[in-house]
Amino acid sequence: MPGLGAKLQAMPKQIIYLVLITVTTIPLFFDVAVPNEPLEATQDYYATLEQLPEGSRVLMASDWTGSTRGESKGAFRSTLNILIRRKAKIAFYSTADPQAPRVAQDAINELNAERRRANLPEFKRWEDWISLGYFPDSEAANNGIANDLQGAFSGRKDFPPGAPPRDVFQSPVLEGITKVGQIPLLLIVTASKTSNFTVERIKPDRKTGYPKLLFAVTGVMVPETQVFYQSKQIAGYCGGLKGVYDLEQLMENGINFPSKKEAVVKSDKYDVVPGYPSPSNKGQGTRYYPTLHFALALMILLVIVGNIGMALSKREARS
Amino acid sequence: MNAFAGIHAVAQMTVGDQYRDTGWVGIAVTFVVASFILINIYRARGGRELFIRRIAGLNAIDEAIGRATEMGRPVLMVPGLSTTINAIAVQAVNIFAYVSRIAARFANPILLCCYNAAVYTYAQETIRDVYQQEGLADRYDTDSVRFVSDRQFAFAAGVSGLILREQTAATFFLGEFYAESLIFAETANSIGSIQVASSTETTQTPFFIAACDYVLIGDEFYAASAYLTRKPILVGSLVGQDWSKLLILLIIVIGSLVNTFQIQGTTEWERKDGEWTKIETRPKKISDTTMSAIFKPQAPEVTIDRPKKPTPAPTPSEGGN
Amino acid sequence: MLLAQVAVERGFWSEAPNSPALWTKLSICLIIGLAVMVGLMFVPVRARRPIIGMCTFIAGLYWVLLYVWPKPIDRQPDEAPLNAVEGVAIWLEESNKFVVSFTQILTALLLGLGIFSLLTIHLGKIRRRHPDALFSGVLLASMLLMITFGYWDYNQRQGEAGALLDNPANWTFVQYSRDFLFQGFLQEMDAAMFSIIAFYILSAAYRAFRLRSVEATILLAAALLVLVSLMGAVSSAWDTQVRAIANGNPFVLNFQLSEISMWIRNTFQTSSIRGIQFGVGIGALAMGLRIWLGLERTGGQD
Amino acid sequence: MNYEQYILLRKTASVIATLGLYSVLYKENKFYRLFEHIFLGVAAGWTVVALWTETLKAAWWEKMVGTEAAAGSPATDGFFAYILLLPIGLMGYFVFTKKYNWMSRIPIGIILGLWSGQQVQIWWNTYGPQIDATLKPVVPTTWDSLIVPSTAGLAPEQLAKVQSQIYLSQAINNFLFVTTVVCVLSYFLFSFNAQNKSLQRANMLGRYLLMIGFGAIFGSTVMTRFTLLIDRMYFVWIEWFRDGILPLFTPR
Repeated sequence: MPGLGAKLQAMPKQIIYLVLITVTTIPLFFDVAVPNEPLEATQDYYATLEQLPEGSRVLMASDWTGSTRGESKGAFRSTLNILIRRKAKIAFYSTADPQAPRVAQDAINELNAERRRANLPEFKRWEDWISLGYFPDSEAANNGIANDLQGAFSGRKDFPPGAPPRDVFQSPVLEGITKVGQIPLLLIVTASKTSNFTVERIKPDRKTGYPKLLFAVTGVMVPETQVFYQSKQIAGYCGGLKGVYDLEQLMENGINFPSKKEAVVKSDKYDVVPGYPSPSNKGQGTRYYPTLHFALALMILLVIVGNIGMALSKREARS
Repeated sequence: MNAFAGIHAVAQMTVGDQYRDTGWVGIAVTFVVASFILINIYRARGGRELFIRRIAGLNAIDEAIGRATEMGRPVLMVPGLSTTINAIAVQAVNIFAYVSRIAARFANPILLCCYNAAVYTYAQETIRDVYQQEGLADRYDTDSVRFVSDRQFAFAAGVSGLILREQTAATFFLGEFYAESLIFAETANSIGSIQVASSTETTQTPFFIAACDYVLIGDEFYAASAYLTRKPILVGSLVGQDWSKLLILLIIVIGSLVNTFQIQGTTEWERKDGEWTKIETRPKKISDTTMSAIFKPQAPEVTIDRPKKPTPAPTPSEGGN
Repeated sequence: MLLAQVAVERGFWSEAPNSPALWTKLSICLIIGLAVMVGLMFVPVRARRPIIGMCTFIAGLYWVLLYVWPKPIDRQPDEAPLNAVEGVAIWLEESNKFVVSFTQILTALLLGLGIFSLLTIHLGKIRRRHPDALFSGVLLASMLLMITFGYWDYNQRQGEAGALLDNPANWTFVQYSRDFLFQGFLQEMDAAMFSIIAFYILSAAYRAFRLRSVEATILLAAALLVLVSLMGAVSSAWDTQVRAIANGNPFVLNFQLSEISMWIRNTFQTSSIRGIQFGVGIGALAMGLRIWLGLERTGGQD
Repeated sequence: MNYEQYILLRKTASVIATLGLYSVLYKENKFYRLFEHIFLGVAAGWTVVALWTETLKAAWWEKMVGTEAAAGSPATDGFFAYILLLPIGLMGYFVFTKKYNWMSRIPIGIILGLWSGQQVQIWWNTYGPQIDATLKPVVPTTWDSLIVPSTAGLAPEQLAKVQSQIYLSQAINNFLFVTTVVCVLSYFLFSFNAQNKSLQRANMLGRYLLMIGFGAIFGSTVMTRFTLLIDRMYFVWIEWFRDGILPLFTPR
């Protein structure tokens, strides 16, 4: 008959798993507002997007697939919503995974379906966005984009509405673009190291300058990305679920908006960055973040229990 | 004041862009490191005994195989998830060659699961060699080295399925591992099989540490083959690597001291495009130090006129534009 | 004119698409290649290692040269080289766009071996009436389906109406099947398998995170701190408290949970990762050198 | 069957597949085995598709034979020499032959050669900047304040002044940073007979500092892992069950 200590140290896995499932399920059915303070990195991310001149052309690497949709899709969707509001023209490409372009397009279609339902203008292929497809070997691809954007994207085609595919450089999105320096913003939504390759490769060019970099990364990548953010190599980043939640809150509340006094999110760094209150701001972040607390709490609890168990069985052994 | 005038002379030439200013330093260091490695390989070949410290994780390998033999259950090996064959995969397969050699002697079944066809080809070839050298070619089953999938999580599902069905007694995860590392480790743990693991992805090491019996951290992985086989070439190279690490160590220690003292006080000089220009006095920044001058080459802009290429005649296929 | 910029100048190595010249040169190359391959079948045993070594060395030499060979200064794309040195440098740079794809292509061409391995194993099981033969059958069937509808759908999207297929209204059973297999199974199972890690991470933490040794304790403490700081509710509560106590005193402000966890990350996490990476990098470089120069007696050969 | 119904059907399949894979958490069983094999099959199938559509077609075939001028897109020339990669690749397939299996080492050798050469090329570009970033000053440049004063509402030039200074607290952090790198690095010295106490201590310290780093990594990774599980649960319970299945049984 094992003592309590031993029991506490050897709870059957299946039970633990069941508890985890319940803990991550039940809170989903209630929407709880969690007090939260957007990280500075996320504020910079949002502000940079908001301060983007209307109608600018944007390069966006969509390097995520279904496996990390829990974090990446939320960031992708929110970022896209902001960019569409800024009337940005976006060229999507992927250097991480052959599936990524497909996944990104499906996500865009989903977004358009939502917009149709809300009878908002659609985010039109060829007019507003093009898909450059997948580029094997991230390092090489980023090298190409940095040194010779036209060469890197040459021969890529996309579809004008109802017409056969045409060269992407004839689309309103890339027309007349020859150097990466002509593009004000390069965004990466990634679940892998492609962001690191980009930072290493896209170097400032004395003549044309170079685009601001914004990363939306998974929680795993936060440590590495933080390094680039500190050294000011990137303008801001949206890290993990916390980042997504921050972003959604910023879309709702803005920064120092409507004024420094009444603002929900205050910052010395910015004057006033508007927010656009709307139910459509509530995305994966708002849905998942409360639940995350319970899961983390469960883990901490289990670790404590295990250690108590160890302590107890030590004592039992002594007596 | 302008300590780099001498080097700027290079800029008078039309070639050598990457050497300009202090650009040559990087190439120089690379060659120093390379020569450290080669010199020591040469020394070791000369029959000189070189010392390697004990690495716990590597002593575990023999123990693990021994255990598997006692239980008569297979040894499972995964050479990581490299997207094509590279030194990491080669290194892993080389260690596995050592493992399979022992396994072959004890007629112990092995399973080597590959994520990539090129790695699969290499492993297939290598392991067959091992069995042939041991004169046990008849014992070798080509299906024991297999390609599972090259989609990360399909691979994870397949391998953990194998672990559970084959009830492997010893499992080796060496190479590039990402998120799936924990799936393997926990599955293997759940059937009480000994695990020796190592990921060149630092971010995965903590999970192996949490779940595995023995973990090789960082470049203990690269030390492995030298440690196991004691081949002069490998041992020599390992010593060379140590020299190189010492070099980096010195650069860091000396460099940060130099920076510490150079950053005190104020300056009225600033480097712009590789030229020292006078500015109004300001407190020194880290970018004013010798070290940053060495590490951040910034060659001045020069224009060199070359004859233009003959422009290609428009071809019909281009519609003459 | 944009199109002119895209156009490549034609040398010995390139020909207009579908031109007889192209096909002739192409087939000649193929024949030569195959001839060499057949020729290699008859080389004596002792010549084999040198041949392999030579291939490896030349392949590596390209990148090393690209690195060390003096690059021309301030050269515009339309300028011709001044001297031989520049000529080589430019040749190296211009061949780069071909060489970068070699690894990719060769790896892809080898994939057949992987598929072959799958087929032999599972067909074998079926032939041997292995208890899992049924599952092997399932595997092969789903593979076949995915290939069929994958390519079918791909081809239809290449055509005139490709873009129309973005709208499900225009879908036929081809798109539905592709979508069902790709989205319904592949993508979702990817996500499912990835999310299983959460369970394992929990049980691993529960089993392993004991205050046994100094090391374990340190690891646990750091992990818990970061974990707690991720719980927005907790950390923001804590931080507001700290700010209340601090009322502006910058020293006290450092004790905000977010500050502490950032401090741990920036001071210890970044630095220890870096320390490891230096070692790993040199390890890779050394390994690379040994392979490149044929010093690495790979695998079984002793 | 309209699109919405199809989506529900698809989601149902996905949910069953998810449960199938999860069932391994209880124990290995036929249900898991079934979906494991479906997964492997579909994945392999997709690989074969992507092999052509994503890699060989664009990176090899179209470069080799060129592309005709299509509506508005210029023709590109064909670089026929690409075909030489085919025989090289074919050599890999000799691996199963008893006599010629050595030839499979040629394509492998070439890939490895390319990789090795690149190591030499990128080594400094990767680690040089990291070394540079490690050379942190470890003595403060000012003693006005021991820690970084709050920058709230400072004029730009004052802000710049504050940021250009190194305060005691920063100096200490820098010192810790450098020490960590040095100790960790010295921990990975294999060929030195660590008789002298100081080196042993450095190693020990290195190992402890490593553990702090690993702990932090563990913490920040956990968020992602749990989020992905939550996403799954949301998919099963909300997207499929609450919004998909329940409405079928609730009278409109």
